[in-house]
Amino acid sequence: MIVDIVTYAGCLLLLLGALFSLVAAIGVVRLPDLFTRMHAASKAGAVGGGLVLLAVALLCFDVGVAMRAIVGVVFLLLTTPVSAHLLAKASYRTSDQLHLNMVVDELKSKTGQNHRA
Amino acid sequence: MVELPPAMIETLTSASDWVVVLPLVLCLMGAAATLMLRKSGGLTFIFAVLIVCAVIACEVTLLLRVLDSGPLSMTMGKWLPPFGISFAADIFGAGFALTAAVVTLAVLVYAQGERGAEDGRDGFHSMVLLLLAGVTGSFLTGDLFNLYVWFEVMLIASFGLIVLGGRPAQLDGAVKYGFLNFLATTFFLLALGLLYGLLGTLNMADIMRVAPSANPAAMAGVAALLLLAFGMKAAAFPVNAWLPAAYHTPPAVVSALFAGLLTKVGIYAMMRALVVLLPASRDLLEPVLVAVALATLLVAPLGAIAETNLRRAIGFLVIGGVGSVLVGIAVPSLAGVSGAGLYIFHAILTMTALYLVAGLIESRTGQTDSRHMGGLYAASTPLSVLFFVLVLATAGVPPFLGFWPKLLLLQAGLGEGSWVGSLVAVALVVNAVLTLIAGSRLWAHIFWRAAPEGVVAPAPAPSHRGAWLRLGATGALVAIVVAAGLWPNGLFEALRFGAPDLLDPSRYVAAIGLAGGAP
Amino acid sequence: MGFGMDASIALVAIAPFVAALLAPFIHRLARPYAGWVLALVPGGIFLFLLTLIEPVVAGGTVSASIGWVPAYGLELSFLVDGLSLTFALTISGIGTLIVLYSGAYLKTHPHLGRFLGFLLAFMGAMLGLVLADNMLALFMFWELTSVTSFLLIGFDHTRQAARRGAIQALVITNIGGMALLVGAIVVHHLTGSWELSALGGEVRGSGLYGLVLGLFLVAAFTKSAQVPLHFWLPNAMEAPTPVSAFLHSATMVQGGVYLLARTTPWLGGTEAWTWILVCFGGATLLWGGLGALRQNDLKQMLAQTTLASLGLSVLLIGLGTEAAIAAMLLYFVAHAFYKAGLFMVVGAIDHEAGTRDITILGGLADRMPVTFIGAAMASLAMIGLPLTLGYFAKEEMYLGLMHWQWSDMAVLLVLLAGNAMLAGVAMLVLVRPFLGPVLPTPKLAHEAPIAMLAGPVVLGAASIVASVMTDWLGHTLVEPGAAAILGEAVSSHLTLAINPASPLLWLSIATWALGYLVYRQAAAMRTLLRRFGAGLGWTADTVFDAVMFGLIRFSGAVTRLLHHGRLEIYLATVFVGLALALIVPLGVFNGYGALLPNADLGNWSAKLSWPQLQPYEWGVIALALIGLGAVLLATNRLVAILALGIQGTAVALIFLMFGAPDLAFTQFMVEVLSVVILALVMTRLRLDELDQRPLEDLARDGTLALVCGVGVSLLLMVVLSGTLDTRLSDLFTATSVPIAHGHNIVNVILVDYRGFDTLGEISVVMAAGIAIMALLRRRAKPAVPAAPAPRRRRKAAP
Amino acid sequence: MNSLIFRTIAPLIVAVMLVFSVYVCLRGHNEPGGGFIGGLIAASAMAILGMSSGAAEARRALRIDPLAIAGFGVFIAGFSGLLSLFTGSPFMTSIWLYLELGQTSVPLSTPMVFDIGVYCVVFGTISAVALALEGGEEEP
Amino acid sequence: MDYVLAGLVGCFVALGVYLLLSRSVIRMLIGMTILGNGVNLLIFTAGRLTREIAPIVPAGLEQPDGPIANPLPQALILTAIVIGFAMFSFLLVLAFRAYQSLDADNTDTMRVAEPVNEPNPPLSY
Amino acid sequence: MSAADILSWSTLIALIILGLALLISVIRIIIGPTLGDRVLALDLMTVIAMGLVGTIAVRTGLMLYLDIAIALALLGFLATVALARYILSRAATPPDDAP
Repeated sequence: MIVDIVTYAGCLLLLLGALFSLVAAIGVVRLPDLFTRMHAASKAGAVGGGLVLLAVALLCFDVGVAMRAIVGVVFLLLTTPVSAHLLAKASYRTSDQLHLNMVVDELKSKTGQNHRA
Repeated sequence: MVELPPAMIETLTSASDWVVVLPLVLCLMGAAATLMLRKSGGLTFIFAVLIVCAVIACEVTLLLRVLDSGPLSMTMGKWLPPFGISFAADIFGAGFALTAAVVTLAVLVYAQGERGAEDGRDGFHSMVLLLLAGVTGSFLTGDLFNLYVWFEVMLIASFGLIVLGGRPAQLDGAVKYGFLNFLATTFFLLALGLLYGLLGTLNMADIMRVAPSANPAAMAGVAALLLLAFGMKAAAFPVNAWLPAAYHTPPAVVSALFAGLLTKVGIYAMMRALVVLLPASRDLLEPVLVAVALATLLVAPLGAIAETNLRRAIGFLVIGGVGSVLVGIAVPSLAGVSGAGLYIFHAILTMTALYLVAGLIESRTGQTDSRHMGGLYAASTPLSVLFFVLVLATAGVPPFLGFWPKLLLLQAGLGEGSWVGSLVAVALVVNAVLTLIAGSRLWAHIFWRAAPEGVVAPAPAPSHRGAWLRLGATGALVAIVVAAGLWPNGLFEALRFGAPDLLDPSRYVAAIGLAGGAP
Repeated sequence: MGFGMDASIALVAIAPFVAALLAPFIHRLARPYAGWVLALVPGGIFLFLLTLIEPVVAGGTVSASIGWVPAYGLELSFLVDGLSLTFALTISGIGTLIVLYSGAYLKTHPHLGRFLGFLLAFMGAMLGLVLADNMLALFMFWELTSVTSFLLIGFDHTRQAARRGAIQALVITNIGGMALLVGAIVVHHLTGSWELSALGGEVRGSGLYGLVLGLFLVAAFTKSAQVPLHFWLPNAMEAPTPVSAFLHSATMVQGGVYLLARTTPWLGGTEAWTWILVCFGGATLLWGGLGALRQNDLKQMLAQTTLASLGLSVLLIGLGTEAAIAAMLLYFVAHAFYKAGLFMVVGAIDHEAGTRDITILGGLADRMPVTFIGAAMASLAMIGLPLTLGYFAKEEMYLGLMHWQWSDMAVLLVLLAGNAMLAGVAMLVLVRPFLGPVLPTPKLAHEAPIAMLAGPVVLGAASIVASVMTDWLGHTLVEPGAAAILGEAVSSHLTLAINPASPLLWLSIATWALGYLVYRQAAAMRTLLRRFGAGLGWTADTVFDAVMFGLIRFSGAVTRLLHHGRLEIYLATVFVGLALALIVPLGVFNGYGALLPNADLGNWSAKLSWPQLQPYEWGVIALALIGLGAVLLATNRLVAILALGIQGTAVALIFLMFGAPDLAFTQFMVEVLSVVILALVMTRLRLDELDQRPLEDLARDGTLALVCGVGVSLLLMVVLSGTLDTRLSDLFTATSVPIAHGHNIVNVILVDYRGFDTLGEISVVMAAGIAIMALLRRRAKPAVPAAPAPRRRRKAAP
Repeated sequence: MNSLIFRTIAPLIVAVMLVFSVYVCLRGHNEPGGGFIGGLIAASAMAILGMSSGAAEARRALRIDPLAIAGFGVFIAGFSGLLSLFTGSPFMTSIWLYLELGQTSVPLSTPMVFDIGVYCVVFGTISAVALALEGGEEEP
Repeated sequence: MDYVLAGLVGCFVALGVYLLLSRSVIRMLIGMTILGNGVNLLIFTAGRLTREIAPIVPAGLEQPDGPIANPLPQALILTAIVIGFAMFSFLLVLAFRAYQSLDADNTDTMRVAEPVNEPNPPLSY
Repeated sequence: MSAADILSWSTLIALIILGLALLISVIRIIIGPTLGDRVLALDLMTVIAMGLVGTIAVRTGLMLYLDIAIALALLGFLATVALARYILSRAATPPDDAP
């Protein structure tokens, strides 16, 4: 019985994760500029991937594997922001086309225009 | 439960059987060790020489054993063939491996003379040992996929060697060399995949057993792919472009090593694959083989005549030699395969020596182009003798080594009694004459002619230790060429003993000892 | 003959080579006497050969044989019979004199040792050639004579003419050598033997007789300089005079004549043989005679007469009658004696007077009396006066034609004309330089040293002595020699008595008379012949140049065409090969039938039915295709890199879906690392990523690529239509856990069953590391500006 | 890449990756993984270290010349095959030893040594290449 | 499904060949990689496909309890992937160095080893 | 419907959704327009692929695939960092391939 419940929960997480991933993908395609897309990718994407891994942890019925899955989730959550940050920083420095809708350029005051190519 | 007998060899392996595999392992581990030692000064050279000497010792033992009792094999990991990887030495494999090691030793000594102050920091010695490992493995392996692996070892080691020094021409040559050769091994892999899909096995002896029952059309396709792949490795016309594009660019020692080893491995692999493994498919491909042999024989010496860059010209002579071996594959009678085998032996020694002499010439004149050379005849007797002997040996003039394989191949062509055979024989003759023309022109321009206007006369003979090392290494190779040409009886004994194994590989198969008995 | 004889005959062939190797050192040690010391070798050989006369005359042959390549059935066998002994004695005898002569002639030359070495090596080769009974041994010595001759002709190597002469001689004689080799192999196939003495009539009777004959004739004609392959011989006169005297008159060029004589028993006697030999011999005789009259250089005159003499010998062998053969033998010895003598005389004149031009020499007899005596003896022999060997030779050859048939008459006329021209030239050579008024010469002439005089005098004297001892001559020279050629006993009938009733005498007198006429009209004829030559515009010699240069130009064109240095075309060639290898065998040998096992459309579509793939599997395949498409259409490098990542990921997913986790794992890793390395390298590379190929190239490359792709697919499908033999995998699966203690079968294969592959694989990885390091090592240095390679950029098609 | 966030977090990530790589390598005989994959992961860790704190720093952290590690890998891989010389069997015949440590028995085998050799080769080579490309300078 | 993959292999090979024929060295490298992937897939397919069952013997068992994917081609491909990666790295660095010192990324303009317009061989002896 | 059926169906659906997501994210890689967009999309693709691998692990019951997923997460990071670095260094050199 408990097995069934865990299975259902796992399935739910799995589907949810898949949906998050899909949303992230759609967001990356649909959103207007790099930095907004980055939101979609790094947030929804990480959540989607993490949920799938959690689902695996639930569905495997094995402590060792579950531990590994959870380590994977932690790791994902650790790396995604860093990579997003680096990418954003790099893109900001070089970007030739920040979106026109951008109202405030907070970094500009800190780093100055001269950092941009 | 699993029964063990069909899976593993149950008899004890005598330690003396290890001579089949030791040369290769010694080279690999030697390369690894020199790599670890590479920052410890001049040690690497001594170490590498010791390793190669040990390899030679093993291979002499191996050759004696093969001559004594026929092909010798060892299957790795105690797994019965075809489950494990077999190494098997027949007379050709063992003989060529030995020759390759001897040549490598000469090249190492020469290189020490040339590089002098430069130690092994750039990994030169490791790469030479790896190259030798690849070559030895290719000569001795009894498994097709394993052959692919050793091909790649050889290839990547040659990549490393060809760029040593990094002059622009070298890089250009290396790009051509790299792409075309890597492509060749990729084709080989492609053929291997298809072959596995058809036959379900990779062991050469096993392939001989099951190939006759496979779909002949698909087998012909695979054989054609193998022909293409090995033809590229061997620099057969028309897929030989990488050789003249690259061989003259690296330092002369490297050219010498390449000329002696690389194409020979390719052509030997072709001989093994087509004559021994897939004779039925070879018969289907015979017109192609004949055409390729003819074209290679006729076109290559033209290049040697046309080229003024000394080492490029020699590169074309190397290709011409490949054409000669192709004759043996196109006309695989006993005389044909014997001649091809003997030619490979001859070419390993002669072509290496020729490039080493070219290196000596270049360092004496300071030029690479024969248009700007001259006056060496008066300036250097030893160099003149070496070059002259080698040119004659290449052209197949008796009593030097090159004559004997030419004789056997001519006999094979004429003994055929068909117009194809006669055509091949005529091409061999034309090749010999053209080669002689090319050689004599080079001789006249570089040696006889006085140094042309505006070019400094050859430097006086240097007499430091490096110069003697270089001359000695080259001279030793030439001495072998002369001695083997004057007293070829031992070679013919070996051929009489070993060449029939190529046409009727039953002894070879028996030596490997397949699970489930011989075919 | 026992072991002793075997060894000594082998020594005859080998000793000169040993002496040749030692010559430079001997020269260094015994500088002024090097010639004298080294002459001991040929002298000793000559004396040894003299001891063989007795057994040979007694009707026997002396044979010797040492094992050479027994595994191939080759013996280094020698046969001494009348023919080879005659040649060998001549070679070693004249060789002795020539070595002496050279020692003096090149006394001050720094490379005299080298020269004597070549000369001795040549002599060894020549002795081997005439003594060998084995065809391959004969071929080997034959080629050695060519090679040594090459070195000797080019001895004066800084002059282009010498180099040209050397290369010309080498190439022409090598062609002949190859013909000889092929001929020998064919004969071996026909008879199963390499031994000349074992051959009988089987060659003449076989269908390949024409081929064999042609090959041997080409060999002989190139060596003996028969028209139209004669032109190398005059050019070979670029060699120092002793070489001309020895190689290019007395010995090497006679190699072809020897070969013809040697092969007469089993190759000769047919209609074709006679006709070809007589025609070419006659043509050469006349051509050489006329050629000699054209020259004013003494050496060139002699060279041309050598041509004529060779033609004469060939003609005589072609006639093949007893008298003709006897004449040939006598003529060979006579010619060797007088021609070598004359060359040595000319050398002496050149050496002492500084010129060889016949028009500016005169009156040397007073200053060089001994030379004059030598010259006189030689010239008289050449004219064919009684009391010289030349006389008998001439008598015998006329005798052979006394049959009063029209063909014989024609030949007789040719002989008469030829001999007359030779006689005329002989008179010129004797009279012009030595008699008449004294003309000033570049050097003040005086008598040559004794070593240079020994040759002409000894040879002249020998010629006279031999001609007096007619019986001895007949028994020791003519009878055994002719017997060896004709294969039957021959009786000689030489006599000194002059019979006025014989037409022979009148023929001789006619020869002399005509010869005198030629001598009187020499200047006029020279002018006439030169005008004729100029009118002709070309000679075989210029044709050789044209052919050589044509060959070089052709080679250049072919090589530039094939090796243009453009990688894309090299690659295209390779891919054409790939396409052919994939498509043709399937089509030719199977008609693509394997693809349609039952030629049944229903079955066909069932085979490709859709439901076998899950939707997400289609998705992954679509991903792979999208990745490929993206790579194809990428317009900048980052997109290409990323697209590469896409298809790599897709491949990894395919591996994953079909049960290959290890592969998928590795593929992911490698893909990511590839992207990383690409990104690292790309930061330093700025690449023009636009495809620059013009449209037609795109179409061509695309077609080629499509064919390759389709070919691979087809071949793979054919392979898949069979069943796979999974013995290997089955055993691995069964034994992985129990024996190899591993649950991951793939990994067990990698480290155990096929661990050896992996050992090679890690070597590849390590080697790649070293190679990349080697590449990156020199990066600190500023890049050397590349050679001014024109940056040829094609415009992209619109 | 002078990003504080990256530099701070990189050592942590590198450590995790190195541990993971050893784990993947050692269990390769029974589950997906093995020396090659392990080596690749470890080399990726070195690449990240190189990118975050510079090639020179990474080399210093590694202490040993990466190519020498590769050489060592080939050496012990070959050596593990040579061991079977003493058992009278052909090259690369596996030898298994079970070490009894208390209750559990730890298997020691030549294939394992071999796999470690593979790990070293891949790690050494790829690190060397990545660091060389990263550093722009020649190895010290 | 084997046949579908066979078709896919053809696509890989075709694109690889097409890119290798382009003159840009980097494109050629990418083509090489794709060709290599195609060949790996070919070996995989030639060893016949089995869906999702990895060749791993479950813990505790002596032998797998059902059909598994063919392990041998997987091992071969693994070797080939590694070798291909090593080659790719080398060629990439080589291309980079060639670009640096030859100032050319296009094979059309890489003509140092075999120079353009070489003079004809001398017509002399 | 049993739990097993549910599991089977939901993994299938998840696989399909993830496959779709994969394809969609690829669009961004291809259309760009900036380098950053593409790298971002590749990063996302790696994460989705990781999800796909995890789902396959669940579907087949072979947990050994999980490690691949974890490694993918690690390496996806590496790729993104390397590419970000690449973008940065491009800033130093004039762009030659901006669309």
